Amino acid sequence: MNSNNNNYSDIPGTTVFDGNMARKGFHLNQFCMSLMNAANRESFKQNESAYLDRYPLTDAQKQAVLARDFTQLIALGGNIYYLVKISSCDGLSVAAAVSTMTDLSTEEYLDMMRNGGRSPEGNRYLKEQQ
Amino acid sequence: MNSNNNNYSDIPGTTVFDGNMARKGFHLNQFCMSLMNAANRESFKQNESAYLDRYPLTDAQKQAVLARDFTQLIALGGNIYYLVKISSCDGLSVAAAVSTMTDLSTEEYLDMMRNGGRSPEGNRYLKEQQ
Amino acid sequence: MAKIQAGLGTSHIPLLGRIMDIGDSDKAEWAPVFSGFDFTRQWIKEQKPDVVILVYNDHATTFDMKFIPTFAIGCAEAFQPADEGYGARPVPTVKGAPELAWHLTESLILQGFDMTIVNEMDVDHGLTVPLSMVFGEVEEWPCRVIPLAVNTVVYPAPTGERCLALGKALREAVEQFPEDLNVQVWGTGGMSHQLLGERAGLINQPWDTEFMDSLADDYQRLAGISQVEYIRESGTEGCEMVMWLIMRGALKAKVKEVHRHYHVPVSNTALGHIIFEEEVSQ
Amino acid sequence: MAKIQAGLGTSHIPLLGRIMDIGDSDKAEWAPVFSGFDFTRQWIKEQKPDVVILVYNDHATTFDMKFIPTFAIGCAEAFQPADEGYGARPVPTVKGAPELAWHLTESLILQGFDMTIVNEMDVDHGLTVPLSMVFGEVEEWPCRVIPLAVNTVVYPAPTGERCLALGKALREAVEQFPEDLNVQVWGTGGMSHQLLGERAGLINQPWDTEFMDSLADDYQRLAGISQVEYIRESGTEGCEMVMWLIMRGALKAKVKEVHRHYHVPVSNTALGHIIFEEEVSQ
Ligand SMILES: [Fe+3]
Ligand SMILES: [Fe+3]
Repeated sequence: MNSNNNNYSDIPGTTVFDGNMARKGFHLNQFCMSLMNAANRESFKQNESAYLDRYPLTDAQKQAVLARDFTQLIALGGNIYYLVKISSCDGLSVAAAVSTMTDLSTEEYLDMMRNGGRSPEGNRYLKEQQ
Repeated sequence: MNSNNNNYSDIPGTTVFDGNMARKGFHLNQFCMSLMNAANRESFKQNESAYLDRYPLTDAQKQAVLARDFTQLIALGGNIYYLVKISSCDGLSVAAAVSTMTDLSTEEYLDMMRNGGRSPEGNRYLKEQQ
Repeated sequence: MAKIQAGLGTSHIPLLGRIMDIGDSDKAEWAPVFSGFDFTRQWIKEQKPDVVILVYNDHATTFDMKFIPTFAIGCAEAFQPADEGYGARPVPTVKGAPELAWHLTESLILQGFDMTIVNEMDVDHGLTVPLSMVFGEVEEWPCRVIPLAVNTVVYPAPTGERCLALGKALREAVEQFPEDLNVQVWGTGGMSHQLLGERAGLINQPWDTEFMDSLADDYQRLAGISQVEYIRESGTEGCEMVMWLIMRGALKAKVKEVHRHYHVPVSNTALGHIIFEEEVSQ
Repeated sequence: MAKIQAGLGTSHIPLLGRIMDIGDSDKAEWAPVFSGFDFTRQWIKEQKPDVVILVYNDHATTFDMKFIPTFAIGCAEAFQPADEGYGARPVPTVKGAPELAWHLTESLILQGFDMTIVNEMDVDHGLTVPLSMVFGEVEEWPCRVIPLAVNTVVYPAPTGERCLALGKALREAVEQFPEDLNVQVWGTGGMSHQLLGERAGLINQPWDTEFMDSLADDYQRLAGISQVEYIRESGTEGCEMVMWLIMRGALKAKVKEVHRHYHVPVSNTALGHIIFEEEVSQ
């Protein structure tokens, strides 16, 4: 899966944060940025929906934040460095947040990493996966 | 007069806003920038000294702001695009503020401008003025 | 494909925006200034640009002393006229051209220009006054605008050579954009002026005239003028002229000057305005 | 005169800062990671750099989506470690070198690099983790630091060629600074990692090894690697390696590799570290 339409759109399981994604995700990412502030994190935790309404997000973006659906958030223009501000707020490690986008559980993901990570073999081109 | 120490320091009556000036004037210019906000302008007008104390300015910078001494403000690191935010706050035109740095009155300055401005002749090099 | 066939240079003097905004631009005393744009307002109706890449400098409005980008390109959907201290100018919202702007950004960075990408900003008189001078009083700006902000406030500004090269790279990038768009590049700022010090009020008419005379054909020489020479000859703010070189760089080697206007003074500044057209190959 | 005689590349993995900050870096499980910096901590005591030009990328900390500079240079007197969401790292304030930084800025802009000048910013793990890895736990950082932030978050990052050229221009500029200063350039970031998508966790050890093998002598080839190739081969975040090329560009053509360290994984990332020295002509 990826959300790009460019000369990098043939890379499997990868969305490049380019201008198209940046346009889609501008407000989503600025919302994430606001979580760098402790008082904002508090307000967000107290009432997530109300807090999200402060930002002109699409409904799909709001739902994806509430559901912590990182795959969807990436597709809707979120950038991972911004999105981890949500998972940090939840007390999750980056690895835990990242693993949810794969087809592995967090434990399986961490195991894969300990064993040298995901191999690039077969993972460079979409056509390799067909 | 100028406050620079570089290959443009031989230009009479001219201070180039370079790194040295920018370092000197950082807080002074950020104070000026704050006057872009109407509420801040109100606070400043109500008690100029108290407002200035919010910024880590030198005493000389504070005095020069209170005195609207633009020549001194330039020497202390002020940049003219920032400084005019003080004179706008006072309801002065840019030309009126600018004229105070010359040896002309505002009327004389405006007259000079109507007559084609200040000639560069004799105004290119300090040595021409000795 | 998108194309560039004309460019325009003009001062962006705040007082002129003010005069238009208070409804004084028809007054006889301002005729010598505004009449020089009569040709332009007719010309732009025939040209009908879809997008203007508007090169200007921010005057301590959006950028303060924290971050000072040398070249910043506006990729937002829209840009609001800035409140520069007495309320925002009562002019229309500036609509951006984000698809083209992002295309240009990508191309420029890959061509080796170190752009600052801007996704949200207000635009000051440097951008809105040229729009007013060229389009007059309108309900909507009749084209989309890509703001290209150049640092000329903090020394050093980018060199003339660099600005000329940026113009060339912009043309390359525009010509690779697949949509049929009529794009213009406007260089704004200048001409001679100095807003500070005992030397304030400096105006160098021969210098300004020589600059406009040389811009069509002898622009390589102009690109070699250092900022120190600009300051010495045409005042501390005279170096805004490098922004006209971005416009010139975006045009073909051969251009035709179809209009020129020069007036001294407008408040502290010499007003200059020029229009170039390329010959259109059929 | 100021001089550059050594450079260093290292990953800037946030977890390693965290481990040091909670006092766990001596634990046996982390020995394979930290032991690779034993040499470095001795070496840096002998080198005693006065100033480090620390090339890193900001990770949505100081720069948000509003302004995204391609190259930003920190000219402030000091930089505070940033609060990245769980309080600032308990490490010393980073002291700047504003005179040298402004000198570099002026020189780089005149050499045609379109720097964004930064007079105030907080610095994130990209900058403070390399300081911790190299200097260990200290009361004060033993040198001054000029942050040089490179955009690698939004596509496109500057090209490898551009980064190499920036390194060369930095050297030129440093060598023109009149004060006797021992300056180092550190390139940080990388190595292979991908933090998003189904392909998250990608690590390409042969690619990383090949990169480190080539950096001393075959760096021109490395400079030709496109961002798309970095992404394909070493993950979306793998393109941070262009920052090592700035370091390499700042060194002479002939360098000696005096140390290398590679470990997989640290959390999601391959850790790489290298040290180059120039031969000092007496
Ligand atoms: Fe201007
Ligand atoms: Fe990083």
